[in-house]
Amino acid sequence: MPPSRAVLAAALLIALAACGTENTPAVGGAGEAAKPVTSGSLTHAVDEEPDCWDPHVSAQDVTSFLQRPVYDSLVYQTPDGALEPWLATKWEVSPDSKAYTFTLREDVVFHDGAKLDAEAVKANFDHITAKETNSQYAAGLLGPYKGVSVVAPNQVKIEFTRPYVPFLQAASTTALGIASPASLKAGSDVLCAAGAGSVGSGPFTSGAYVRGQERTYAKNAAYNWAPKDAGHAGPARLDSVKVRFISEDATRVGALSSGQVDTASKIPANQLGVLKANPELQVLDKQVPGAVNAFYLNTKGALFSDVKVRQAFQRAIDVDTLVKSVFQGIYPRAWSPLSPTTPSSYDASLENTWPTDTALAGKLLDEAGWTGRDSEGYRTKDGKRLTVVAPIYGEASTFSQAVQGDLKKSGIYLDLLASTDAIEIGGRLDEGRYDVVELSWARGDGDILSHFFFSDQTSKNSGHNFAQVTDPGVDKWLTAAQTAQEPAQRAAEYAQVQKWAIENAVVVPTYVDTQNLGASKKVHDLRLSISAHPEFYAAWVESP
Amino acid sequence: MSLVEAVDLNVWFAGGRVHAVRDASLRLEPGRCLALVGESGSGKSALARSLLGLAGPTATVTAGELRIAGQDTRGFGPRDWRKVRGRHVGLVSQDALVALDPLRPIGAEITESLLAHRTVPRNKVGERVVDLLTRVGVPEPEERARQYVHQLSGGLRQRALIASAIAAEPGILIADEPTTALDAAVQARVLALLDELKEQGTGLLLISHDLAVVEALADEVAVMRHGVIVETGPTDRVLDDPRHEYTRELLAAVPGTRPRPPRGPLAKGDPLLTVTGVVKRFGARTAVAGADFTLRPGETLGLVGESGSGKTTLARVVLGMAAPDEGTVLLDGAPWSGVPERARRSRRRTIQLIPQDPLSAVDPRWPVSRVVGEALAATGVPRAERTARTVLLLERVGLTPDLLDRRPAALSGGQRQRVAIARALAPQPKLLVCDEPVSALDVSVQAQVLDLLRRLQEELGLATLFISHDLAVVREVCDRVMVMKDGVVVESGPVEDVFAGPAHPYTKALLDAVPRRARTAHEPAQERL
Amino acid sequence: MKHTGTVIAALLLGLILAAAAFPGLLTGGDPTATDPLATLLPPDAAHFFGTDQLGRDVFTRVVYGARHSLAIGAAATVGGLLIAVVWGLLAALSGRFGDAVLMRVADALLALPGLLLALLVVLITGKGVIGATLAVAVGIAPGFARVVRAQALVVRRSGYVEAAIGLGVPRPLVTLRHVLPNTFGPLLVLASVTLGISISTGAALSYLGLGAQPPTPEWGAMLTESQGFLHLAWWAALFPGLMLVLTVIAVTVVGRHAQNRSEGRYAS
Amino acid sequence: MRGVLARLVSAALVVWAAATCAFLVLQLIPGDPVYAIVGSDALVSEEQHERIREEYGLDQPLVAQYLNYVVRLATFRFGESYQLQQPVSTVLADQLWPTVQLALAATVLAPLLAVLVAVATSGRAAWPRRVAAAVELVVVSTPSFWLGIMLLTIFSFRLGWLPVAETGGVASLVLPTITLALPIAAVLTQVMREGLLSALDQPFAVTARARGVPETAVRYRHALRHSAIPALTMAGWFTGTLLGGAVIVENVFARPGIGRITLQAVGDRDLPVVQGVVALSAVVFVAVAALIDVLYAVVDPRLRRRTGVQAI
Repeated sequence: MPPSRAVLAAALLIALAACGTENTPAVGGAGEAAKPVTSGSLTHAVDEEPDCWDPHVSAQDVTSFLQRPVYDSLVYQTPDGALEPWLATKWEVSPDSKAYTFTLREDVVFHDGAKLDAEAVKANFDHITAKETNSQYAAGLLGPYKGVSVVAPNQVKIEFTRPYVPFLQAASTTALGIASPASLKAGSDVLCAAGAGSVGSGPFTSGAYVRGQERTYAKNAAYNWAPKDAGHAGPARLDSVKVRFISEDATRVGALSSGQVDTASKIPANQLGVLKANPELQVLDKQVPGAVNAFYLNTKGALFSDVKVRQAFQRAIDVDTLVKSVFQGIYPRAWSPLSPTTPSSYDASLENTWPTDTALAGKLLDEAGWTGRDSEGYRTKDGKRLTVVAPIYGEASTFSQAVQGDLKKSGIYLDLLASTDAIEIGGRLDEGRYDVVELSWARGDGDILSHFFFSDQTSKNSGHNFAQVTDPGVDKWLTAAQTAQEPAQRAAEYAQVQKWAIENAVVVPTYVDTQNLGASKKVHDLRLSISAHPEFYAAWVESP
Repeated sequence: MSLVEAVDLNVWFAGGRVHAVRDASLRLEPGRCLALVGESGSGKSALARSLLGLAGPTATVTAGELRIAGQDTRGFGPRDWRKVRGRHVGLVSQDALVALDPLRPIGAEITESLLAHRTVPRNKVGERVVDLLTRVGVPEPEERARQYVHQLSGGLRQRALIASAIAAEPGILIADEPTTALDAAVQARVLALLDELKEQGTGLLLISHDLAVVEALADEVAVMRHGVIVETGPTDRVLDDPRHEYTRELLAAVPGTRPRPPRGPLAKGDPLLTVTGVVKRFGARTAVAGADFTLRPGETLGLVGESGSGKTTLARVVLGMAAPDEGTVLLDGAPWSGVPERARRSRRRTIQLIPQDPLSAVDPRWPVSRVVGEALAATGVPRAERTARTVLLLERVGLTPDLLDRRPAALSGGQRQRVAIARALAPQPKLLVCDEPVSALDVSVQAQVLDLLRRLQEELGLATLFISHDLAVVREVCDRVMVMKDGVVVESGPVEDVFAGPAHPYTKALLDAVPRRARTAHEPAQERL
Repeated sequence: MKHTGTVIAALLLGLILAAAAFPGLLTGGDPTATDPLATLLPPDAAHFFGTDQLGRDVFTRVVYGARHSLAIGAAATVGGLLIAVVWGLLAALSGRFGDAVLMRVADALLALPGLLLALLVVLITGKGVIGATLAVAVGIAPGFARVVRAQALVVRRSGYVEAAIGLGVPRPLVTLRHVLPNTFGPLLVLASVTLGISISTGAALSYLGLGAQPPTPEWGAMLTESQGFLHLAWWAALFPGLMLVLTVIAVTVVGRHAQNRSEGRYAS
Repeated sequence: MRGVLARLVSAALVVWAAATCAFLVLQLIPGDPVYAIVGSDALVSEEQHERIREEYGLDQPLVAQYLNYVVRLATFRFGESYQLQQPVSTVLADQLWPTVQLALAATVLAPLLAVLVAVATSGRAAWPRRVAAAVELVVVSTPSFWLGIMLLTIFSFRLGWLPVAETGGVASLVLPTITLALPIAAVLTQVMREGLLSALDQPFAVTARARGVPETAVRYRHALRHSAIPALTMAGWFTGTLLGGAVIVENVFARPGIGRITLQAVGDRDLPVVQGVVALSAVVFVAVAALIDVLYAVVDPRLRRRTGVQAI
């Protein structure tokens, strides 16, 4: 599975900022009578497996999640989204938002015995930005990166060429996690291979790894630098963690039901009922902040350059019914390209402003000249079928197929070109040979909007502007939001962008991605991080 | 006491739909040999197998009386029969190469016989195997016992098979075509061994289609046809004075037993075919090592030798199907070898082949009319005339026009061979090459086809190269004969001279191996000539 | 009756062929029509085989699936056969060198598992029905090519070909008249037996996501989709697979019958 | 000695030819392989594309790439996986064991089943044969992916007897092994039974019966060994089915292994891995062919070179 899955599959990135009013889901919270056990092991099942395990290289969400126990970051972000010190005890932001100076803890020891200092942090940033690293994501997170310098043995400064407010959140991600400087010299083979090659300062050390099967972690007994709100202090409670790779949904759920694993992520919505009915299991869910699952319409393509056709597509889909059916009423329907849980940026005024209206859609299509019908009932114009080409990396999801079925009723053929072949999909996206792209992208900051709508963020140019928006107004709003440090001001700018995107029908938001975690009731104090992945640090398992 | 006493024995197959043996009665005494004679399908093997309880899983056997070694076997179960087999009745079948398990050393096969009835204590088995092999005349028995069937020569194999059959000292030995697969010379020695066993008191039930073998071994003969024993009696009486019509037919059909027809003076004139110093090699092996001969119009040349002697290779060179490595072939005075196929094509009609196996010689998808039609077309007969010409050709080879639309699979072996002959005649050749033309056919059919060939030869004045391993047949149809051994022509000359006074030891050995009756039968014919 | 099994198989095959040719006769539904309100319903009177995760009628999809699954198998068999005939005849009729080269290539390809070979082809063609069909065709071609060559050599050395040459019939004519038809006949029989395997392999490629793509109602692809909710809706996995098995059985039984007939086992 | 050498040379030729085919096939793939390396993720610049092209030698002329490939092949290096950024040999070595486990288990199970069923149904009575033949037909006609899915549904999801996913234990090997072995066993049974029945019809079986040897002994002592010969002929097919079957079975049961990595590599166009798998399976095929030749000689003395001398 190439890293690009992260782009087109519903990819989740560690997000910055708070999740608003959402409660932090956790299994067996403090109210329980059971007393934590400081031993034992936990087995977790995930649906995918990193291709390369170096978080500095990989763009896969799963890499970030599975390397989190091994690598600590400078900044910690609580499940509620607040930022707090971790490897850095404090930081200073220059008034122009162009320079960040971190002061480091002095008691941190990497798994290989090396001590954390400013040189070590510099080595990490140098590694991320080195050309040989071929970083597919971490370097991109650094945005307008200028350089890193050691200010003092325990102080390090990172500078940018222009104001870059989103950096602090980026610094909390595993992608910018701090590895032992010695381990970085081992070369990409070793770093990508996990196992002994992954050396960080986290609460767990990297254990054995069998590709396609499982990876293990062992407790780091020396760990004593957990962030304040980690829910626990000192060494991790679990002696070991084992992660198993089970890509088949049914099998993963089966493994959980039969007790082969203690916890499992990515529980498909249609299986939640089964799990909830099981008295030995519990389910946690959490709405993911950032860009919701949405169709981005290629405004430079032959079909969707016509705003009427875009609006027809936007109104033809019965989003409410489909989301309710496919996700069993668990995922909320989306009205804006941003998730409601994205802090200080969601524009709630968009809700219910563009309800499904197939009659209107039909009228718009008629006006655009799509008046004919072919033998299968699809609309045609000049004998050509109304085909909407949708490249999909990986497999077409049930939801995509449901949309496909729904659009057929309006005479629109949604051609789902599903492939794991990056050559084909990558080429298509770069060359603009598509009509829509469906994806979600989690980030706890409204800045995610610039990835999708800023004019220079084209696919060919490292961005995700699949709608190919080139609007000076949008660019202006987004730049203003990146520079402003005042949340309310940023929110106002982002609201403009959201409104513009919906009104011009460059995007059709569908549902708010929701992470579902199934767990045995024997598992306690396992909580979902800001990015909705389980944090193993504080968790413990009742001994049988 | 008789070893076998069967009265009104019946064998049915396929749930009673096929009545293979009807009311057969026979008796076998110790030290005597009873021969069952008949063509394939006459029921002789079914009858013999039923004496072992091995008529087959679909067979039903009933008998008024069936006593073997004194035991009434009616109502025997598998376990009872097992005690009879090997211990009281031994079986020697046709080809030891397949009748002995090819994956086991012959010693193991003989041991199996010994252990099946525990006639010998286990620790003496090895010794006994060597004894048995010695007794049947296998040299170096200890070493042979460790060898596999494929490592033994045909004669030794058959001896080993006999050794395994007599290992548990059965009083009765059923020999089912015991020498058919063997070359003539080896055949005689195996017959001698069987004769010796008979002398020692074994009762021998011989099954054979070869009357010469029967005469050499049997004391009594039973002739079978369609499951019925039509005639029984002492061997000499039955063979010399057959009483049943069918017996007479059978005897008349045996090649070589018939009078040699009068032949004209040896042909004169320019040679049709001249073969000079022909050598043909396949890799390191030399198949033909220098053959020289000529063939004149109307002349029949016999080419004799055992399999692998190079006969067929020489025939292919003559036919222009294989190029000689050395030497030349002239056809009608013009070079036939060493010229491009294009130059040969128009002349090919001059020389035609009559193959051994007529089934593979005709396209299985084509009806007779097309098979012959292709030959006519190839020699330029206009389409309109082809059907009429085909009918004429079929009549000439003794076939009726109603066969025109039949495909090869729907013809009998004899009919197929006649079609092949008709095809060969279609281009009006001057020379026929007959490669074992009758050896794939039943005895009675053999005679008819040979008659046909001889008649055609006379009517059309064809020159013939006649290849055969059967001396009797050669003697019957040829003017001159060439004997080949290991690719070398060891002797050649007029048939009478060669047969009367063979010069080469190999020719002598070949002639000696021909059973007595076949030889003696010719005496009167010679006189009549 | 002697061939009861064959008769049943032939009837079944007829029914499947009818479904492939005129699916509308057996079902009035649309195989790709979704119904968000009727997902994963168990079999009942309205939906004989239940519905899938998108509320599509499994029975309708199974009926329409016959067309796609049979088409891939049949087209692949014919394609493989054509490749093999050209390949095998070229080898048998070209000289020693050409024969050696062509057969070594076949050997090399035979050294790879058929499925791997098919995967390689899909790499080039890209996934989809056409890619999968070609892949299956190429997968069976080397084996067939060997059979064609062997058969052609047997025919070429047979008595009737020699007889034709002995009559002075030009070689190209002999090839056309005798070698080609007598090589092709047994191959057709082999093909009828291989058809079942081709259908099965085509479905396997679709199952692996390389053949027919959703929402195409192809049996293998339907199985892939159904695997995500196996324990919720057994019917979505059972019926497409069952039809696939029945089809392969029917094709195999009828094919074997043809083979036996052509080998004359029923002659007497 | 010369025989061994010739064998090695021809084996190397087959591997080389297969690898060359794979190389040529992969050249025919349309599109820029750099995308396969970096993925379609756009966080990689044009300039980086060029550097990657250089790094993987994709900027060199085709002939140079091919020679490079052959040299690497000869030294058992297959280059670096585009996706996993690890040497292909390491990737394959890591994945080999689970597949070998599965293949070995199936290799033991299939012939065992085949022998048992074939012997049990080659008796006089026709009905066990009919029943077995019908079962075999059904099994052979059942695609292994569906067989696997059904076994999984019944034994893991419904009955809960066996684990639904790979656990590393023996229990998780049961269903995959059955899925892989059953179709092979069915075909082998057919072949062996046919072999047995034809061997039992051979004259040597009649001879053995005529010695008074019991029917079962005829079957075990004589016929079984003969039926092994046609079964051995199936070995090439057998190997191919094992490897091809591994692709399917590993995917159905979510097991790690060569089959899984192969499908993934094909889907991702991870060409070095595909080439590695092709070379690996060619080597396996050649090795199996050599092993089978040895087995032939063990079973059938007629095929033993040294003993082929005629002794008169």
